[in-house]
Order: sequence, then C-alpha cells, then structure tokens
Amino acid sequence: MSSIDSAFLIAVFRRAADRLEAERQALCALDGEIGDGDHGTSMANGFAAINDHLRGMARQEATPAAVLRDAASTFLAEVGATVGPLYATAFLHGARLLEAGDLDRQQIGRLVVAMADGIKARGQAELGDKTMIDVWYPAGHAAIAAAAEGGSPAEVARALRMAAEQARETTVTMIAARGRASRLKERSLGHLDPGGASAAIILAAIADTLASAA
Amino acid sequence: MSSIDSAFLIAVFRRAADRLEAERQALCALDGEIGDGDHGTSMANGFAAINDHLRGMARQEATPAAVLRDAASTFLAEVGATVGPLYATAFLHGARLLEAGDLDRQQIGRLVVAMADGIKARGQAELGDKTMIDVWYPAGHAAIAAAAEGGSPAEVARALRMAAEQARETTVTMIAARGRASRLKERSLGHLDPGGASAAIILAAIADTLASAA
Amino acid sequence: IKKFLNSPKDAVNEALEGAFAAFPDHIEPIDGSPRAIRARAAKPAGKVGVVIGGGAGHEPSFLGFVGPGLADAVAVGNVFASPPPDRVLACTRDAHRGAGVLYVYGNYTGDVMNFDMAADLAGAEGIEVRTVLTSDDIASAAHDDRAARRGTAGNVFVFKIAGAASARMYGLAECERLARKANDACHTIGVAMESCSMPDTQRPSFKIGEDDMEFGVGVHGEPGVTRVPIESADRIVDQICDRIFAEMQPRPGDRVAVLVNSLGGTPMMELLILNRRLRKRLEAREIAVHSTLVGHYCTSLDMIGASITLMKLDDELTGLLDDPCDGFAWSFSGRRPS
Amino acid sequence: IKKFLNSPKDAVNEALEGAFAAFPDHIEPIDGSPRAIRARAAKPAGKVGVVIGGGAGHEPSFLGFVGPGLADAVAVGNVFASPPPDRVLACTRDAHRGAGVLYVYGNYTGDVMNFDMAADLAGAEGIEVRTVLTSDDIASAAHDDRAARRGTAGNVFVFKIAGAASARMYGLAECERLARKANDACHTIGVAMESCSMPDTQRPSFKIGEDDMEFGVGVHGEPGVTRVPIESADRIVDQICDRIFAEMQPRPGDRVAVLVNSLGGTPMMELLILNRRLRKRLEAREIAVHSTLVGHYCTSLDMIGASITLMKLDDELTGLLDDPCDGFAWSFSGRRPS
Ligand SMILES: Nc1ncnc2c1ncn2[C@@H]1O[C@H](COP(=O)(O)OP(=O)(O)O)[C@@H](O)[C@H]1O
Ligand SMILES: Nc1ncnc2c1ncn2[C@@H]1O[C@H](COP(=O)(O)OP(=O)(O)O)[C@@H](O)[C@H]1O
Ligand SMILES: [Mg+2]
Ligand SMILES: [Mg+2]
Ligand SMILES: [Mg+2]
Ligand SMILES: [Mg+2]
Repeated sequence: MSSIDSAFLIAVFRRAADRLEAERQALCALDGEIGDGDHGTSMANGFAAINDHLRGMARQEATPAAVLRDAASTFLAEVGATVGPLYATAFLHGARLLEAGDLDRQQIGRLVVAMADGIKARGQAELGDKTMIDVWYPAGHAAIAAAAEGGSPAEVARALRMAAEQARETTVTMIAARGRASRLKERSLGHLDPGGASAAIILAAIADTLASAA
Repeated sequence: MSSIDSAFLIAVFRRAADRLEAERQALCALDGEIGDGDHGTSMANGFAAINDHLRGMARQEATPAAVLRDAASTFLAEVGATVGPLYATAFLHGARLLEAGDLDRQQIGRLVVAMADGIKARGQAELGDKTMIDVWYPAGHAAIAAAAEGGSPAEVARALRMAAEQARETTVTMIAARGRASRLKERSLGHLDPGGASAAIILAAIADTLASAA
Repeated sequence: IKKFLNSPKDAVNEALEGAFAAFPDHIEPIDGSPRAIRARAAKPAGKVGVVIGGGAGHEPSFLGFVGPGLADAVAVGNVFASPPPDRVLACTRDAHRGAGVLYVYGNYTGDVMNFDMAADLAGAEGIEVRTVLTSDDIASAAHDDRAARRGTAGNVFVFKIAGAASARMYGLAECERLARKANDACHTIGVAMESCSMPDTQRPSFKIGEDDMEFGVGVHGEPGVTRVPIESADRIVDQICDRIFAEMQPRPGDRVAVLVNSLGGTPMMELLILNRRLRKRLEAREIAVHSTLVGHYCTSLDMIGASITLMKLDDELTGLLDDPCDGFAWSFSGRRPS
Repeated sequence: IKKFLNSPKDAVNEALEGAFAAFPDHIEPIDGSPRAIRARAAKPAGKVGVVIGGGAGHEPSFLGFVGPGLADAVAVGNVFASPPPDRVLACTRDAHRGAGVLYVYGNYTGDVMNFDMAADLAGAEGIEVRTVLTSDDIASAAHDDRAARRGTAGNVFVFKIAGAASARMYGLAECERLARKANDACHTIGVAMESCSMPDTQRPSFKIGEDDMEFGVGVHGEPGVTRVPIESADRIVDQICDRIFAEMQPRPGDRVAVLVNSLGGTPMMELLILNRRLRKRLEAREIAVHSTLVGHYCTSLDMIGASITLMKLDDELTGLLDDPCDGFAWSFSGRRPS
C-alpha cells in the first residue's frame, strides 16, 4: 500500500482549497450568526495561499513533512486570525508525525488525530467547547477504528467523512466555551460552529483524496 | 360683509397648522425626491409655532396686521430655512396691505397676491421657476377674478382652492430654476414642487375658512 | 432606518447640548441659546470676526470649526435648514471686535436670505459685514455659472483660510479676499450610495437603485446631478478626478490640499481606499499633495457616500493653511515652512 | 449593501496605502510591509516600545493611535482577524530600543495566540516582551470573570496611558502596570442597531429585527449579549449607565474620562445626543468628567451602533491622560494640571 506522500498532501490541499472557496460565503454566513463573519474568508484565502505556494514548490524533492511545514507557515502568514495559529500548529504536529516514519494511507486517522492534538495544544479547547476539535477528533478516531477493523482505504475514507459530517452537526447542540462565540453564551446554541463546518470540508477533502487514490 | 379680522386669520393659521401637520411626512417625501427632505418639518413646525404663539396673544386687542407681523417673526425665528424669510416677508406684505385699510373677506385674493408679492420680492423667483409662487399667484388671481365677477364668498373660496390645486399640479411640468432643486435641472421634471404643495395646503385652509365663515 | 434619537424635534438641541458637554474648551452658547455658539478662546480687539453657519445634520460641521485660527461663532439651524437672522445676528454681535465681521457659509437660497437679513440688521447697528459664499461643488452648476454652485465639504478649507487670515489680524477686506480666493481654489465632488434619512421621517429621503449611485451630490441628502451605475472605488475616484481636473486644469508641479470626506455612513476604511487612488491620479499628473484630511468633516446625516475636495494652493494659501488652529473637529499645531 | 471597494481581498492593503498617503507625518511601513507600521517620529534609545495591533475594519483604530505619546508600532491583520506572528515580530524589533516592548491589544483568542507566538520569537532574540490584554467590554463576561472579557473602544485610553508612560521613559514593568491599571479603569458597553457587512460578503453579517437592537456588542460585528427592543437614545444611555455604574461603583466626586464612539455607520449628531444624556447621568451621580472624546475611534466597519466608555481616573491616570500625544486619530497638545 502507498504511504502518505507529498503528492497525496498536495492533492488534499488542492481539493480542500477548491471546496473552501466554493463555501466561502456560506462559512462567512455561519460565522456571522455567532461570530464576526470572517471565517470563510480566512479559510478560503488561507488554503488558496497554501495551494499557490505548493504549486511553486519542487514537488519531487519535498518530503510530505516539508509540505506540511510549508503549509503551516504559509497559512499562518496569510491569515493570522484564530485559525492561523491553530491550523499552523495542526500542520506542524502532522509534520512531526510523518517525520517519525512513513505513514500508510490507511492510517490517515493517525494523521488526523495528530493534527487535532496540535489544534488542542495551541487553542486549549476541550471537547464539547463547540470548536473545530469537536469535528477533528471524532473524525480521526473513526478513521483509526475503521483501519483497525481492516477496512479498505475506501472504507476508511467513508468512516472519516461520515464521522466528520455527524460531528459537525453535533456542534449545533453545544454552547461555545472558546473563541469569539463564547461571549454569546446560550445564544450560540442552535447554530453550527463555523470552524467545525470548515473542518468537515477539509476532512471530506482528505477522505475523497484517499478514496480516489485508492 | 365682514372684513379680514384677527379671528379670521387665527382660524386660518389653526386650520393650516393642522393640515400641514397631517401632511408633514408627505411633504418631506416630496422634498426628498428633488430637495433635502425637510419641507414638511419646516412648514409643520413653523405653523405650529405660529399657532402656539397666537394662542398666547390677547386676541381681542390684536389688529389683523399685528397677527400677521407676529406670525412673520415667529415663523422666521422658528424655522429659518428657505421658507422662513419667504413666508415672513409674505406675512409682512400682507400686514402692510391690511394696515392700509380694512379688507373685505371677499377680497381675499388681494391678500393672497400681496403675500405672493412678498415671496417674490424676497426670493426673486419668476413664474415658471417651479416654486411656491407658481401656486400663490394663480390662486390669488383666480380669487380676485371670482370676486370681480360678483361671486359669493363661497364662490371666491372655491375659485381660490381650485386654482391652487391646479397650479400645484402644473409645477410637475416645470424645471426648477430657484432653490435647491435647481441643481437637479431636468431631473426635477415630473415631480411636484414641495413648496407648491404646501402652498396649496395653506391656500385651501384660507379658502375653507372663508367658506365656513360665510 | 434606526437611529439614536429621542423626540425628533429635539434632536438638534440635544446634539448641541451634547457638544457643549463634550467640548467645553472649544465652544459655548452665546446668551444661553444653544443655536448661537462662540469659540471659548478669547478674541483680541481689532480682530475681524468670522461667523459661519448653516443647517444641522452636518456634524462635526459647522461647530467643530470654531476656535483659534478658525471661525469665531457659528449659527445653527434646524436639520438642513438655515439658521434664522436673529441667531446669525447674535453671532455677529458676539464676534464683532471693532473690525467688522466676515460671513462664510454655503451658497443656498435659504442661507443667503437669512444671512443677508442678519447682515442688514447688523449694518443698522453699525457693524460692517462682508459675505463669502462657498461654492466648491463643481457638479452643481456649469463652469461659467460658478455663482450658482453650492458649498459642500470645501467649506472646511475656506473656514480655515478665513480663520487664519483673521487670526493674523488682517483687515476685513483682506480676510474677505482670502476667503474668496480659498473658495475659488476648492473643487469638490460628492457621490452617494444611499440616501440619508431625516430624524423626523426616519425613512430614506429618496431611493437609489440596487446597482446605482448618485454622482454629484451635496451635503443635504439631495439627489445628485446624475444617477449612474455603481463602479469600483477606483473608477469612482477616476470619474471624480476627471471632472475636477477638467475644471481645475492642474499643471505638473501644482500643489493641492486634499479632503476625503465621509457623508456620514461611510467608514474611514473606505475613505482610505478612495484616498489611495486619488493619490495615484495626482501623482500621475505630478500634482504634489501638501496635506490631507480624511474623515467625517461635513456629513449629510447618515448618508452612505463620500466627497473629494482638492484645494489648489499657492504660497499665500499654503501659509495660511499651515497656521495652527484649534476647533474640536480640526486641531492642528501648525507647520513651519520647510 | 454598497461600499467603496475594489477587489474585496485588496481592501485592507489598499486602505493602508491610502493611510500612508494621507498621514505621512504619522505612519510609515516597516520594511516595506503595509501591515507592520511604525510611528514616523524618532524614538529615543531606552524608551519602552509599545506595540499594538489587531484586525482591520476598525479604522482609525489601531493605526491612528501610533505616534508620540501613543504606540510605537502597529501590526494589522485582515478584516477582523489578528495579524500573524511575523508581522507582530517585525513591529517588536522595530519598537525595541533596548528597554523591552509592551504589547497592548484586545483580549481575543486569535490575537492572544498570534501575539504570544510573536512574544516567544522576540524572547528568543533577547527582546523582553510584556503583554497587557484589554478587556474593557463589561457586557462580554461577568464581573468575576474579567479575564474573559474582550477589549473594545477602551483600547484607545489604554493605548494613551501606555504611550504616555513610555514617553515619560518609565521602565517596562511600570509601563505594564500603568497599562493594566488603565484597562482595569475602563468600562465599555456597545449597542448595535444594524450589523455590519464584510467587504468579502457585502451582506449584513446577521439580521436584527425591525424594532430590535443588540445590547453588549463588541467591535467585530458580532451579535451582542442580548437582543432587546429599541428604545429612545436616553433610555439606551440609561441602560448602559446602569450596567457600567453597577460595575464601576462610582462615588460622588469621582472623575472619569469619556469616550462616545461610533461603531461606523452612526453619525456624530447621534453620538452627541448620547453624550448629552450620559452627562446628565454622570452629573446626577456627582461624577466629574475630566475629558471627552466623541467620534469614530474604534469602528466595526459600517455597523450602525455606538459604544460608551468610562475610564475612572485617579491622579496618576489623569496625569498620563493629560500628556500630549500625536496620532492621526488623536492629536492633543496636552493639558497642564490646573
Ligand atoms: N481555542 C480554540 N480552539 C480551537 N478552535 C477554536 C478556538 N477558538 C475558536 N476556535 C474555532 O475557530 C472558529 C472561528 O474561526 P474564525 O472565524 O476564523 O476566527 P475569529 O473568531 O477570530 O474570527 C470557531 O468556529 C471555532 O471552531
Ligand atoms: N427663491 C425662491 N422663491 C420662492 N420660493 C422658493 C425659492 N427657492 C425655493 N423656494 C420654494 O421652497 C421650497 C423648498 O422649501 P424647503 O424645503 O423648506 O427649503 P430648502 O430647500 O432650503 O430645504 C421649494 O419647493 C420652492 O417652492
Ligand atoms: Mg470569525
Ligand atoms: Mg427642503
Ligand atoms: Mg432644507
Ligand atoms: Mg475574526
């Protein structure tokens, strides 16, 4: 089986960038309801910048860890914001994992959880705080479980995608305890977490890349 | 026949004030289209101030000329604006006419024309410039003509009112050459002149007071 | 349209009370009337008095431009309505220090009638009054009909020059000459995206189509001279520049002062975007920018829109512009010739 | 919603270019980046550097508060988004004059993470950095959870105090103490009538009912803490005052500085009406007003709304507040103790 290499990651970033661009306004609208309305802008612009940057990289030579490190610094410098440090740290944690040794594509869940750990380390959110980690962790764990049960890449991809979608919906029932929306207290109830929504988009891009490469 | 006395003028001001108040928003809307949207405010507040002031006057003692002079200063001090000096001068011209000798109510047209002369003297507008004088003059002349033909007070009142209404409509076809609307040039075409519209209201109040007193 | 208001008819007086409370070092009522206002700073005998004024709804105009190096007194009318003569007269008496009084205000029928009546009354009291009507809005009438044009944001520069001249203790005729010269040097065009709404109606005074804007608006929420499709900020500035340059006929090496003014609802971020393009256009013509004001200087209630004013400078106007001034809306420590 | 814009994604950089063009005496880019900005005025060796910053969309915040007696450098992010660490670091290096650097910025997750990363990087270069988070918005969290509150218009006062302390050549610890004290003294509540709209969407970020307003909003177009029916200006001020007084516990004879701030679309006339009632409420409590700012200081794009900030003063804060300062949004020649 093939491992998570640069080409795979580059394909993920391309796919995610396209979809975030398509959902730019929808994500801004979600963020407008309980935040400051910029989430779609940050995510779409940030991933577009990663994409532009990766296009310029000598693809052959870059290790997958290097791709993630570059994505981290590009994203951070482009958007700053709340998501900048969070995703930059996520990518760096992912890079560290891949530096430790090649990771089989089926083990994508481990990369997802590593990234979630990065987000958590940086943002200090707990599960249930109505943040993006409420989507990253369940999705990662579902993918790990599917792989552990011997699922095919397509099955792992399906598990990842489904879990992300479900987890995104659960954020509706949470009261925000981190980030801007936390000032709204109960008023954040009944709304999707925008960071959770964009997380689901990125996770779907990972899943689809896994499924289509398989 | 009775002459134009203080009671008559006070009744006119009361009636006009009520109707201008009722048309406050409509006049502002007309002025919003080709002016600055304040005409209803100036006219309604100005006539309300006159009314308040006259209520405090010792009605018995005041001559009709004194009523008009008081109306002039009250209106001017209250509204300033474009209409302040115009109507103040109108009232002063009217006062001068009444000081020259008692005026029969049937001769109301002469008072109206005297007031129009005041407006014209102050504002330097010509007929056809799309201003309030395009309503005051035709109405005054129609009332004079009706009286000359021996019409009853009710007939004079009718002539006054009809002419004012018609004249107001003719302002739609004029291009403003005076005041704020003149900067719009051809764009003022197709709109009623707000000052003409409020003039018609005042003239109707005069006509109705004449008719009801008769 | 939602606003912070109590009874609409009290809006002007309440705003003025709020201004006296906020800026006690700058302004105070004359004889207790909130509508006739003087600068707090002492005015020396023999100084020409500068009296400005106009309707309310333009805040911080006009009262923000009263103080040392600016006007001495300001008469305030109702919203978009000239102050009556008695108030202008109160300002005139207060500003008179034996050297006569200069009126500087926008060229509007109402203002002209009321200020002229006040000037007559002042004249009868032995106070010499001269008048300079501002007419910087070049969209409002043709080039050969400058006298028909209205005064808009360029006011601010004319007040400054008149105030500086009077602070230098120039005589009345000289103050008048300089104010007139400043006005002649000012060229303004305004554009509006949305109409304003009056306190009294709380409805937009007129409607502009979804994709349209008004070109050549004044500062009273009036419709503009033409309605045109909305364009990008840069194209809007280009249209304004084309019109101003055609009129101003700038030559390479000319110097200007710039005012990018919000009509009320347009925030500073957008004004700065306009200023960027404006600067590029000026640079392309090799016109030097001596100084720039960007912000809310002469508003039209909550109108969404902006105006650009260029004042063409010579050494005389530059010197006066560089004098210090201290109104609550324009406080400047001055600039020495370099 | 119509705006003066070119491509939305260029809006921030274009606005900054416009600002550099408009205020060349006040600000300039550091190393050519428009997003890391320094005060033009020379900074003496041994002076503590004051670095401020945050997202764009608050103009004239934060760049208008850079200059003598204010901050030394400002890092600018995207609209409503914290600047990334590299830019903050560029500001830090530039502001460092051997005496360390004080960060002053609003308490938001994004800003805290980015500035903290920058502080770590600066620390690694041997630059000592201290941080004061502003948290003046008392509506945003309970009294006993002050650390969770966000920073809003009170920023302006905290920048002023920090800048004055550093201009007096106080050390880093003392500058930090005073900035913290200023922040503790600031109490802000904001209300919004209409949401703002981002350049990118040009649609209102959220809808408020016809007859409702949001109470307790920040400066990022977020919904407020509660949605309440619109009331008169006076009643709105009363609600704000009740809330602030409950927190501030003023006693007769206390002194405050006041900021009545537009959130962008609300014009000065309405701010003045708010200030009138505010003054009455303060007078009734026998609270003296030392000084007042009214205008557009910390906006939320084109949001229709306003905020009121009271900073409770003691002699130390009063002295620092009275020092001169010169940013393009706050230029003040200073006031000597009377
Ligand atoms: N401390 C945190 N840890 C993890 N995620 C967070 C944290 N704070 C906020 N978020 C996520 O960030 C999202 C908001 O992102 P964005 O709108 O880009 O930032 P901002 O609120 O600064 O505008 C939230 O929906 C939430 O998912
Ligand atoms: N020079 C003038 N002579 C007579 N009437 C005039 C003149 N200028 C304007 N008007 C009248 O004044 C009306 C506008 O009044 P108003 O709205 O109160 O004044 P403003 O334009 O100053 O706001 C116009 O509709 C017109 O009838
Ligand atoms: Mg956001
Ligand atoms: Mg009008
Ligand atoms: Mg008017
Ligand atoms: Mg944000």
